Amino acid sequence: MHNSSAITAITQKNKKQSQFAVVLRRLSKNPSAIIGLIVVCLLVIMAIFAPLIAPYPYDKQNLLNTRKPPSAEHIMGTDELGRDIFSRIVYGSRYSLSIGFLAVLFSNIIGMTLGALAGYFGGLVDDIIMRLIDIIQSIPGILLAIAISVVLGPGFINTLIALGFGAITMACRLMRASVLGIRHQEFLEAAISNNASTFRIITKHVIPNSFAPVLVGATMSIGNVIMSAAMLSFIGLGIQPPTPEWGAMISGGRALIRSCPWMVTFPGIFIMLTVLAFNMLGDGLRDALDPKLKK
Amino acid sequence: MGRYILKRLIWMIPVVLGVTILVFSIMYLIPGDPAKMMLSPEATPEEIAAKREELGLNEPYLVRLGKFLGGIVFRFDFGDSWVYNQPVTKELLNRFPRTLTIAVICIGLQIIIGIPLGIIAAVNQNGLGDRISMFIALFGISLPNFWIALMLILFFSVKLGWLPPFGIDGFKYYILPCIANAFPGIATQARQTRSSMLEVIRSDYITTARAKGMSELQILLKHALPNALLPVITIIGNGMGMLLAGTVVIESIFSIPGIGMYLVGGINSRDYNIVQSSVIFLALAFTFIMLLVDLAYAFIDPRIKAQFARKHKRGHHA
Amino acid sequence: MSNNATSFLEVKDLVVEYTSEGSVIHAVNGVSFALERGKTFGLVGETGAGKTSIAKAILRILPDPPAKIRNGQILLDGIDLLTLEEKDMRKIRGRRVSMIFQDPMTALNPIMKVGKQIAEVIKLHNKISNKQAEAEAGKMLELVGIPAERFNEYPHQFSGGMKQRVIIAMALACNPELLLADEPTTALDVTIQAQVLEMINKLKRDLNTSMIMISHNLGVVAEICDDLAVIYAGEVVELGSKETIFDRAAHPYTVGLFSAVPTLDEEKERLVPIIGLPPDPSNLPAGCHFHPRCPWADEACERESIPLREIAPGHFCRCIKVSAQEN
Amino acid sequence: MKRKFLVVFLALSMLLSVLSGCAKEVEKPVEEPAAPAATEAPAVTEAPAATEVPAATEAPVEELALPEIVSIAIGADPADLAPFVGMSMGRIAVLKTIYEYLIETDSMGGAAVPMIAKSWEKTGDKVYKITIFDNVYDSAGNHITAADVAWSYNTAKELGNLRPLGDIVSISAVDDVTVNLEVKSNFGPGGLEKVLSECPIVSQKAYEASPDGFATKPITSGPYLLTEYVPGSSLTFERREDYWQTDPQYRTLFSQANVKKIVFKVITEAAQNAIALETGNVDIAAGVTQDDLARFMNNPAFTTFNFLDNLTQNLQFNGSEGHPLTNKELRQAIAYAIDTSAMCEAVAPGACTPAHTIGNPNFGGYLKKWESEPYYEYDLEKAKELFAASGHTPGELTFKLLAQNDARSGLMAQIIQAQLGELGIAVEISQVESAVYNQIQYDPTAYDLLLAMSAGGDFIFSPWQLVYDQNRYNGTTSNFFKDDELQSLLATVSSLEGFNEANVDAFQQYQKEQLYAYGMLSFNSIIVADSGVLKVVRDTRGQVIPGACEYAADFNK
Repeated sequence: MHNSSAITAITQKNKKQSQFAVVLRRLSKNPSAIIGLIVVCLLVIMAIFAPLIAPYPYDKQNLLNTRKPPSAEHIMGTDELGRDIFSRIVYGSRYSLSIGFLAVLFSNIIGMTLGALAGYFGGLVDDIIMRLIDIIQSIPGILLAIAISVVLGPGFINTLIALGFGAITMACRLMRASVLGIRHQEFLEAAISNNASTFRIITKHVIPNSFAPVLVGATMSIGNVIMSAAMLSFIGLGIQPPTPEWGAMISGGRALIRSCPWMVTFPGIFIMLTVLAFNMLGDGLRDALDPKLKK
Repeated sequence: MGRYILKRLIWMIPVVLGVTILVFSIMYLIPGDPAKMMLSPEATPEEIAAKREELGLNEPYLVRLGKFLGGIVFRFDFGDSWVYNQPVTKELLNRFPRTLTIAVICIGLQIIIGIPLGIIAAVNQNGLGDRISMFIALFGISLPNFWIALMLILFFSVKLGWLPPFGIDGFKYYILPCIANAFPGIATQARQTRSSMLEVIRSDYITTARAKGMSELQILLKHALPNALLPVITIIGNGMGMLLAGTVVIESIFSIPGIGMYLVGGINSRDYNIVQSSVIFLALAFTFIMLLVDLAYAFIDPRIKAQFARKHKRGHHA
Repeated sequence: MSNNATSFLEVKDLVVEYTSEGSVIHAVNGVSFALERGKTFGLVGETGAGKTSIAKAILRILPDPPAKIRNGQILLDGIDLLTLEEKDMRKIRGRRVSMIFQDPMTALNPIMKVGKQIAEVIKLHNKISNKQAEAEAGKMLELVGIPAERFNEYPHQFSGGMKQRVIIAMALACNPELLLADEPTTALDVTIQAQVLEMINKLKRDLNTSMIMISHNLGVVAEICDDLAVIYAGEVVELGSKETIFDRAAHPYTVGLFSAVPTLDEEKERLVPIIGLPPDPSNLPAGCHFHPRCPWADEACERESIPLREIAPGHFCRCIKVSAQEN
Repeated sequence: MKRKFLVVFLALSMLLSVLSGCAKEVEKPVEEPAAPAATEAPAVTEAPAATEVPAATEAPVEELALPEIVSIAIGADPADLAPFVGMSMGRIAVLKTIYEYLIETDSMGGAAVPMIAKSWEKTGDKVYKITIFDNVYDSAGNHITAADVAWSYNTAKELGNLRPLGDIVSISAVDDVTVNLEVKSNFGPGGLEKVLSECPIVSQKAYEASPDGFATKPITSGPYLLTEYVPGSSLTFERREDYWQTDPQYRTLFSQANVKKIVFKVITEAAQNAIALETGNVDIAAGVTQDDLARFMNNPAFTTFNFLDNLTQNLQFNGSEGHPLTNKELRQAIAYAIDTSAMCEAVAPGACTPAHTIGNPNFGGYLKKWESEPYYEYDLEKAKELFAASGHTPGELTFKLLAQNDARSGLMAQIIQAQLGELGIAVEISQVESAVYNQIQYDPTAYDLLLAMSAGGDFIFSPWQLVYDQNRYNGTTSNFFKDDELQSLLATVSSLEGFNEANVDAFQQYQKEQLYAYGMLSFNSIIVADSGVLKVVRDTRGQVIPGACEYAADFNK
């Protein structure tokens, strides 16, 4: 009895092409995701147009005007070297955001590749890759970051690698799981039977189809990376001065938390805002991309 | 089941071995000479060379690695700390309980605060309770823990004088560090519980239970929660691993001599044995906890148990 | 039919709406029907027509939010279920009215022993000990053809058909007066479908249970039901006894459904599918909701909503074209 | 009242012994070090009076007045308490409370007083004779004899962790109380004292019986007994009632034992020091951050004690061959461009003093007059002139500035960066961990400018030696300059005969002109204590000796 399969066959047609639109529509209906997105956009704009927004150069010192509380001239006050904290925060968004984005990009490219290989080939390849991932994962992330950044020395790229390294495991696991999920689906088998090369199959079919969970994971981990960068700065590793990285600003001012709270509070607020925004956006994306969570 | 545990325990060997080699290599590559760190700044090159010889730093990579591994495998000896002049194992065992105490209390807080928060949020999905608890949770994740720690100290120790600001002289001393450290964990736990709970609440078997005439509370406790807890257990396991190490910052602020401080001190003074051993110790603890988590999983979820049984059978054929 | 005072169950003007992402989905739009004790009533229609919502509305287990019962009455022995206290409603669920769900794979709690799941409902509605409840549950398992020894097994150890038997056992455990069977065989293998159906039928007869059978499968309906309603876009478009509908299908949609079904006894040239898609329930077409797909439709059909009219005694149809043809 | 008197008495009696014991060996520099001079001057005349005070009547009064307990914050875990291992931040804070030495030096450039050694004298060329007390017992009751002294020195020398011991050729016991010491060369000013005050003396028997070589439970002859050590957290000491030195005349400043119980608490987060004081968790803390200090200064419940640090923060130029910084005008231009007083105010307001050499008044031989002489005070115009004279044009030079990764170094580096920017010199900051810093600071390719901290021993030539002594660093200064005249001036000033005002000044003028390294500033170390702490006593490394501090009668009651 084939009942109404003829009807349902027709209904499935439009499903695929409108998926992106559906995701966007669902996202737009989620107020907290929209707030997150707006904040992220504002931060990105702030980073791009930093020279136009910041009233002073970020490294402009005034040793006669140090540790001043917020005033009309310096709306967030000045630091130990008399630099304008607001300007430093504005410029700092460049470093904090790019560290976040790039470290996550770095870890996701490596993690996704490894995950795709592991999930696609299975067997020995899977075993080897996953054992490697197990090894990395069993060393707590922040310790790994500390050790690597000590080995590589300070600097932007090195900090980025140190922070990204630990995040590889999550991207790899997510990717592998979703590849395993779609591995036996028809379109893949069709591609395989069409004699497409393995590389082509992985890049054209496997990766795009497993992108959703990885994207969600990546959005969430940007916040974590920014936080870890602050933690590294806390220990005295990370980016070199006078780069106004937010974490470094906080940890530099933490001894002054009682006498000059503005030096810690404002960068703290911005870190919090950024992490919060990425988390809200990530939550929204997850809900929008997850067909199971359809209301 | 016993076979599975055994197999998992055996699997731990290559992982821990890998961790050992990885951390050993990192320490091998790390710049900074331990001999120089140990001697006074005025030490002559000859004195430094002699110290290096004494510490065995002049031997090639493989020889040093071999000796280190040999010590662990054959004598369960992680070597001596150069800075402390003490067997590392002894100091680790001294310090581990403190780090573990913090981690366990944090896990406890995560469970007793995070899970109910997540349940409240899920049950009132999109309601006021949901929004408030999730906002708290997001804040918990977004605040740097050292900032929380300093604020807690200022409020509870300086202003109110209720709790000691640092030290390890009793239970009271662990309250602030644990709260500061548990914040992100509570938040993660609440969010995970919520989403896992939401998924479960939408399941057909919850509707089935409802159709049976059960009250919402009965459904929540008997059907929803046990199912929702499965992914939550994983988070607890992962969180435990994170907490064990994440106490680095907290230990430093509260002057708690735990493994985290030991490790960071080891990195700073280039005391290789401390770093290597602490990381291996933490990795062992972490893999062991993950094993416990998997077993707990199997205990709760008969499907996983069945999988173990199947794997085991398949292992026989192979 | 609706004014039959002796009806065991009477659904009057039921309206169910879902709110999703800001838009309102009209799942059930003023459905009315009645069912006599011991009889089986069929609800037929495409997926998404609102059949399951009707059943869940009777048990009041629609997920709220997003679903809301906007209007209507559901009278069980003259008591309106929709106005009952939740506490009293719980006494009806599983005891007087129970339900068999569509997908046996997901309808059982995966981490609870099947026997326990059956015993749970027995314990809930009877003042007996756990032990007695478990013994009862074992009996129920036997009743649906599962050895009582499997009491302690978990759902994943059962096949689909067996799981559905467990669910049936659960539904019948308290000897309900009304059984709501929501596509009980859809998820099953064709070979199992007949067995399960037969079993439901037999148990229902033995226990003298009334039943609402929901299906998109006309074959199933034909086998079991006494009366049936054809549901389209949340509305009853045709209602009558099984014979009436099967022999004298009046509504163009019903006609379309029949011609989309291959039958063994009739040689048809080819199957004629109903053209087009079911309407978007959040944006139903004006007038007759079926008109965009209807071969008979003209302007009049778009103008205003069409009432359900009795075109023959006990045979109701929601079509302006039909009322002219018949009688 | 009586306590105060006792202190004066003790100070005087110590001085007396100094004069009798060793003054004859060390020819005092012409210029007395500033701090000790003040206390020493009147002492000479009053000394005889002081010795008349009968010690026996003092003792019981002292017992009654002793405060019960004092807690003091230390910034790092001492880790290993063993006597002969290397120095670390945590160790130097507690060693002087744990161990006793042959002699004690109470202040920099000041003379030594007997501790375990009763007297010492030069008996021949490069040969010294040390006589120890015959009643030295450790807390386990072991008699410490000359053999233990020789054994302690030999063991420490073999381990090679205590640098001054490298000068020893041999040390051996002659009898129970006499030790013979032979050294490589005759000592300069302070040389012998350094050797005698550096090695803890312990009983060989007790040490060898200890399972971990005193790493966690040292047994010593000191006035305090370590009763509990929680690594990384705290050390608790209790006053010994059976302390061997019963003759108050010989009881040194550090062995006063003015409190019954001492607890050192490890505080690793700087901001916690202030909190610990405010919450009463500690009574004395040295590491209070700059920004917390203001509150304590205005708070009558606390007393702040201001001391000048031994470290001079200085900027060293890379003088390897062919390096642009071998150009003197360029170095001087850089020095003129850096505003050290502004730097002081920014980095540590109120707790910082601009330097006039590498070294400061703490060191014996420092000349007050340098402070009124010009020392590259900030003058951008002059800097620009000199910069032009050096043959460079703005924008042409980029220098790498190597610094350690502590907060203050970071701030100083950034100020230097900004100020050299005014001159047209670009500066790249490279802040590294101390382990890496120690490794690469002697690598000529690692930096152009080095932000260094130099301390050294008791006398002013000591920090100079640390930077300029070309015998130490393969024939160049530590920053790769080669200068024979500098070396010969340094050799003169650091010799026993040559250490006088004229030579000290000659060296200062030469180094100031050449400016291989530019002394920028010294920080003050400010110790905050409960107002019941009347006087804070520190050792030559700047560490508080809690047992030697003076406490009010109602302290901690």
